Amino acid sequence: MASLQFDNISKVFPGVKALNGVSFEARAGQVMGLLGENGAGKSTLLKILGGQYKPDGGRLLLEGQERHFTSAGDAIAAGVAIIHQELQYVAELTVAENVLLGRLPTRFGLVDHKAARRLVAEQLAAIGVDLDPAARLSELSIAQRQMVEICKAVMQDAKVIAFDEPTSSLSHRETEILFRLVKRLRSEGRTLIYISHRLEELYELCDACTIFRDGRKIVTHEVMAEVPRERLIADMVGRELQDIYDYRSRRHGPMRLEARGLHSARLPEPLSFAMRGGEVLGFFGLVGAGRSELMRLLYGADARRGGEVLLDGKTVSAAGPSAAIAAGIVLCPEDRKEQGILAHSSVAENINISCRRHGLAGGIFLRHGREAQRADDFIQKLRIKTPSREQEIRLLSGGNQQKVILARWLAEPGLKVLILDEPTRGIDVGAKNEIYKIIHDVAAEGCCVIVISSELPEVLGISDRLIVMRDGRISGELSREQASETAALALALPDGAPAAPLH
Amino acid sequence: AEPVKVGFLVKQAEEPWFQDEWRFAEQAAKDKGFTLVKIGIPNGEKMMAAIDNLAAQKAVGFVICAPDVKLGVAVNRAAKRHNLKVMSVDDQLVDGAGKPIADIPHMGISGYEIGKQVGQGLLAEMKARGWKLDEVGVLRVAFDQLPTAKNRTMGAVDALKAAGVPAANVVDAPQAKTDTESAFNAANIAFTKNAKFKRWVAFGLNDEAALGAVRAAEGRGIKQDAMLAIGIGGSQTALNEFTKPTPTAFYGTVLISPKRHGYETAVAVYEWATAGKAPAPVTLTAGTLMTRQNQAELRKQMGL
Amino acid sequence: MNTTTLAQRPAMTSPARALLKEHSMTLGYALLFAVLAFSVENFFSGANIVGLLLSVAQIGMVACTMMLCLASRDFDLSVGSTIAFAGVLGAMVLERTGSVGLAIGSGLLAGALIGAGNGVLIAYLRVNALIATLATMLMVRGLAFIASKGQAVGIADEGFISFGDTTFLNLPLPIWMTALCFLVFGVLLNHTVFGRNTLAIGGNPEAARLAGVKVEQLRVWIFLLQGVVTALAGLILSARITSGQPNAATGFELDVISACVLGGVSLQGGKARIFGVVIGVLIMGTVENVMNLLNVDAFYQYLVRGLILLAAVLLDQLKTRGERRG
Amino acid sequence: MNTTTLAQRPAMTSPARALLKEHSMTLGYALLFAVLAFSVENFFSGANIVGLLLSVAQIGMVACTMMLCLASRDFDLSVGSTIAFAGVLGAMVLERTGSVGLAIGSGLLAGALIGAGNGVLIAYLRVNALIATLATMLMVRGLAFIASKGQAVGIADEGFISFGDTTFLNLPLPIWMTALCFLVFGVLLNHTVFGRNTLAIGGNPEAARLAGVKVEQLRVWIFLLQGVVTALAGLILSARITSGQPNAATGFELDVISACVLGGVSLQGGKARIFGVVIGVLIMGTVENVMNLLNVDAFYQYLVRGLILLAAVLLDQLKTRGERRG
Ligand SMILES: Nc1ncnc2c1ncn2[C@@H]1O[C@H](COP(=O)(O)OP(=O)(O)OP(=O)(O)O)[C@@H](O)[C@H]1O
Ligand SMILES: Nc1ncnc2c1ncn2[C@@H]1O[C@H](COP(=O)(O)OP(=O)(O)OP(=O)(O)O)[C@@H](O)[C@H]1O
Ligand SMILES: O[C@@H]1[C@@H](O)[C@@H](O)CO[C@H]1O
Ligand SMILES: [Mg+2]
Ligand SMILES: [Mg+2]
Repeated sequence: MASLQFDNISKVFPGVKALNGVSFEARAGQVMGLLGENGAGKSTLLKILGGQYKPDGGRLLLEGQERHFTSAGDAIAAGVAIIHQELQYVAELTVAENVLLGRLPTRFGLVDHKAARRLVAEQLAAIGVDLDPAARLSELSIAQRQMVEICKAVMQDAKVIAFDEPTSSLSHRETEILFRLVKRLRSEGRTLIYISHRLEELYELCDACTIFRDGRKIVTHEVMAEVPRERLIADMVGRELQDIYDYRSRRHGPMRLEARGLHSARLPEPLSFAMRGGEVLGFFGLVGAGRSELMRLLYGADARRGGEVLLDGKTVSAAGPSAAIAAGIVLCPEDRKEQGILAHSSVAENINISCRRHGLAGGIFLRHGREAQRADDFIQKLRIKTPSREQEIRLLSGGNQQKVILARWLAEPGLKVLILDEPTRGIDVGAKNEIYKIIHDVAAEGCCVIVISSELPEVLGISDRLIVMRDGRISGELSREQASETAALALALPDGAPAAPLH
Repeated sequence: AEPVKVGFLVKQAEEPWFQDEWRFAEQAAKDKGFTLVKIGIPNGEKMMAAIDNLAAQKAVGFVICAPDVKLGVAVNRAAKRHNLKVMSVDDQLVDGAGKPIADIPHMGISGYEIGKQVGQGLLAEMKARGWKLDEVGVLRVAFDQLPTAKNRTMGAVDALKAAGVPAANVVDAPQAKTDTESAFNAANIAFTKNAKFKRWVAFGLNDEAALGAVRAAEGRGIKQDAMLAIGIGGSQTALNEFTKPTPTAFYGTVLISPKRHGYETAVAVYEWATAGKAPAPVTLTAGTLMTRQNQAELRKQMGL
Repeated sequence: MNTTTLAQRPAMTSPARALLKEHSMTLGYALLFAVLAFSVENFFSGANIVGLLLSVAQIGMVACTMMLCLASRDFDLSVGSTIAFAGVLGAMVLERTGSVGLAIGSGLLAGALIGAGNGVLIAYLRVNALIATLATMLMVRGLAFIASKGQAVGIADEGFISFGDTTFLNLPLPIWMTALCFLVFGVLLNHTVFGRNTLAIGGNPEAARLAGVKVEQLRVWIFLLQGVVTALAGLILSARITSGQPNAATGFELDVISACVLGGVSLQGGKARIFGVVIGVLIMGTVENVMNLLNVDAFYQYLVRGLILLAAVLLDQLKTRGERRG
Repeated sequence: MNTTTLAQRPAMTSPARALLKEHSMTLGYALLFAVLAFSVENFFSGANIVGLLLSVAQIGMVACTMMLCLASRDFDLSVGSTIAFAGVLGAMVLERTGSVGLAIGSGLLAGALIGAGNGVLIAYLRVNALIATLATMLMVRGLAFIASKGQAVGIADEGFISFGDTTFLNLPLPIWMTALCFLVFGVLLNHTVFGRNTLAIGGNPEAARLAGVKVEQLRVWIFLLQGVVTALAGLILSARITSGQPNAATGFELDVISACVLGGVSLQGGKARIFGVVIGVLIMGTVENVMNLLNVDAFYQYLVRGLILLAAVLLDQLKTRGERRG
């Protein structure tokens, strides 16, 4: 019997039919993959499973029994654990407290901190993560926070565990840990749901998969391994996609951007690199390798200890992002929620926030018509799924939020350097393909494009040149010809670690 | 015909004194057959709004105790603009230079004079107890942010000094707010600083201030035989002290008559507006020292 | 792939409904006004409406900038003190020099300095806004007392006083000034980069910074503006009451903030509507006005004011019900 | 395979440094205290210290629950009114019935109701906390005036009065009560599920909800507790001043909130340390005490208080410098 069954589930938000009569089932001891483009309704389904939303129609059955959750607490009590796409942690509490939130052990009515730490330490060790249970979440990197979230779900000892894009902020090492964990949970006979936009992952982990498009279930493939990749993509995107990286070789212009000896408290040594106009430069490394740090220094987002940035031979002021933007350098940050979106502002506002300064009426007043037009253009061009340009951005699916941020920078008229920090995190294949096209288009206009990515095939696929970082240092540089997974990993992994491709 | 409306604006509607004034003004309205409009005006802005409001209600005039006496010019201008008769009560309005405004009739007290009465009351009782003036600490619970508070307490200080209390014996205890707890805390510190005095007299801008000093003294073992405090106002706070089974250091309070102030001013404005009978330019009422002994009788006399 | 036609819209988000929702507060106020006009004697008379508007002139002016301040996720408790100080200073300069221009200039300058001080403390030195402005509130009040020796400073200059009671088209100058403030700050909020960036830094300061907003600078400007407008309100008040009062406008900050919040400005930042603020300010003034017209007892006024505040936000709340999940 | 070491921590969070940083405020206060003890006459005397502690007894008690309230990202302006109302009610019940138990019981019950009312408005009806508690502040103050007809209600019962001035080991009862409150709420915050969940809902309400924390219920409890403790403070105050005064404790709310914020409680929720609050409360009391000991002019006291507030947070700020990016 199916341990988890969705029967004709529907969910409507103002202006959006997020789920439209979705039915499928998952068995115990099975990993069911969910795929679908951004905004297809995957997360919404999980939120219904987790008791966060009430469906507008349809039934949810656990082990054949119909369930009506009115709160997240109900779902937890029924043995359902969800790892949400947007991490849900309390920054000021410790790892142990976050993991056991809502279920802290007590002794004589008082919290037994020791027992809590012990329990969590055991679980972390069992998963294979080295983290101090007494550390506050605010002190951890995003990847570490993600691991805490995973640990939290696992510790609920649930029968059904659902992962919503858990690897989007993990790199190889944690991804490996996660995979081992998922496989172990499957062997323990739990029912697992796994959402990801990375097809390799789905092939490695999932037994079956269900594909969504526009809030409808398109198909369930009972045996994942038998489905060809092209078929998955076609089901998902609704069209054929050949080479998703869409690489086109270009003639590179003269030297354009030069970073000389950029230095900060968090970097062990000053860093330099240079690139030509029209070049796409990839940055690869493990989590914490210092790629984001370097780009933030270049952008003026963090205080520099030393060094300078030259663009077309002229020094760029280090006064802050506004100065960088004025010079034509823009950065798409890695942490969308904290650094990217203006959550309660509209899609249009999020797109226009920076570029609007160019087209002011009388140098003072906004041109609302023009701004609206620009927003609509980008919504169409990037296929941003939103009921209107006036929708609050926080109500968009994760991937669509990312596209809006991208639109913000593509709208910059004087764009010279485009820095993208994990630009395809959480983005569907179709949209990835579109973003790659944009990257190449931007480069073709003579701009410099820097792409930080922890997805090795991606950086390899789109870059003209690759810089690899390790522990805050530039450990090597590979031309497109030299660049291979093995070569890149050899430079990225600590000395002595096996440099074998992961998948 | 529409009933005649007379306004009665007071600076501190929550204060019992003004509640009493309003009560007696109501009485006058009933007796004479006009309508009384009562509005609290805690600051200059609200005062202007209230005068506008009275005009909108077609009142014929108003009695006012302004939040600051220097608001006189503003009151006068607003009244003239709206063609309203105005009379001040309690605190006399002055112009920018500090001169009383002649064309606003006034009935009330002088804060400074009331303060002097406090001082004289203290002197009399000290004499009766045979205290040596130069051995007694004088505690002035101060709230100098409020001009009338300063006038009152300085009146008391001046009376004491004139009778021979050394200026060095006067100890200021600035309170942060005008409630009892603030007075308590301020007095407490003053006692700490001046442990050399074994006997104390205390006063402040109102009964609450004096009470705070008394409670603080008790907390440090300075009891009724070594402490004398006189408040101002004759409020329930004072009466509560008088009805305690044993006398406390709260010796008395200078009572002023809310009855006369409330009743007579309301009638005066009414008659001025309806019969053209202008009130006397200035009527000053005196305060009376009320103590445990004479309180019942005095209150009866005043119709409280 | 094609752009998706998003499922037909449910009835409740039709444009008409949205408009209704957007302006429910305005409609609510209009209704209240109509009811009062019919039921409360003297309410709907020219003199009373002018009085009502005058009574909220100061709050209205300062609410304009407080709106920006709250929208940027800040907070300003020092406005009451600034009103007092600007009034006292203006009156003193006028007394010494006899020059209206100098008096106004020095008052505005003082306001600008106080505001900029707040801004620097909060934006650059990263002091908590509550504490920073509480500190300035105390210090500025202290300065007002010290400068005036605790006494009101009288104003005799007719030119200065006329500032407070000259009328134009039957409305006194302060009302025009307030209307002008609403207009200017409405345009500033909705039609300039300054306003949009203010909302942005309130919504997510880090994201705004990375999007090129000069967050620190902007915050200083917001406080500076607030200081200037507040000082202007203080000067107008001193003209109206023909004296600079060192203890004027105590508790004023709470009134202004309440008016803003009533008007839908979020204390969490990022949300503000000038129209809402106008309504918030009017509600505050109307309640007070009507209670005085109806001769409501002073003690019961507290009760009524509390109830009305609650009723207003509860009504406003009803319409957003269902949007969020419980 | 082996366990992975996820990014090493930067050096600046070594345990010793962390401890120092954690207690920098305490150390700062200890230093200040020592300096004052040597330099200010009468400061370091038993009588003065008792006086100082007494002067912050009420603030201290209420700061305990305000800490919880702020930690859960709420706000309570109604505490001052509740103090007054509980005192008035207690005194009135005592006057009518002569029963100390009934007086205290009714005061506490009233506090609980007011608190629960706030909680329900905020948690269930989703009224903005500022407006909701501002409304209760007004209404409760109104009730205090109405019940007492604006007059102080005398207390003659020696048993009740002794509540305020009995001493135990040379310290008056109110000080012991405050200490007890700090103890109880310290334990509550750090060592109970209630306390941890409070921080969680302040730090990230959504995360707390998803973890199964009953957010609404918890918020109501926090306000209810606040009401009860505040009422207790009001009853103690009325015993100390032997009367229930309807206009007691105006502006009290701001003092309490300031003490908490000084003590490092974040207005954005999620952060609270009981130790910090103790220090915050002591700083407030000490500054006032010393200024009066030094005979600082009333007008200059405003200035000094503002400066000290600023100095305290700026000092505290220095240590967190560099922790944040940018
Ligand atoms: N609370 C909400 N209010 C309004 N619309 C919403 C809300 N939550 C989701 N939506 C909309 O519902 C649709 C489905 O969103 P959902 O988050 O489930 O997509 P997804 O498949 O998880 O996409 P992604 O891969 O980008 O995470 C989207 O169009 C989204 O904008
Ligand atoms: N907020 C922070 N506080 C302290 N240390 C930090 C912080 N952010 C990053 N670091 C540290 O700085 C170093 C560089 O991190 P950075 O984010 O630049 O790495 P990255 O290569 O971009 O990896 P990621 O995939 O995590 O973004 C790491 O050691 C990291 O732990
Ligand atoms: O404010 C006082 C009031 O308390 C009463 O004493 C009469 O005079 C007023 O000035
Ligand atoms: Mg999703
Ligand atoms: Mg990074």
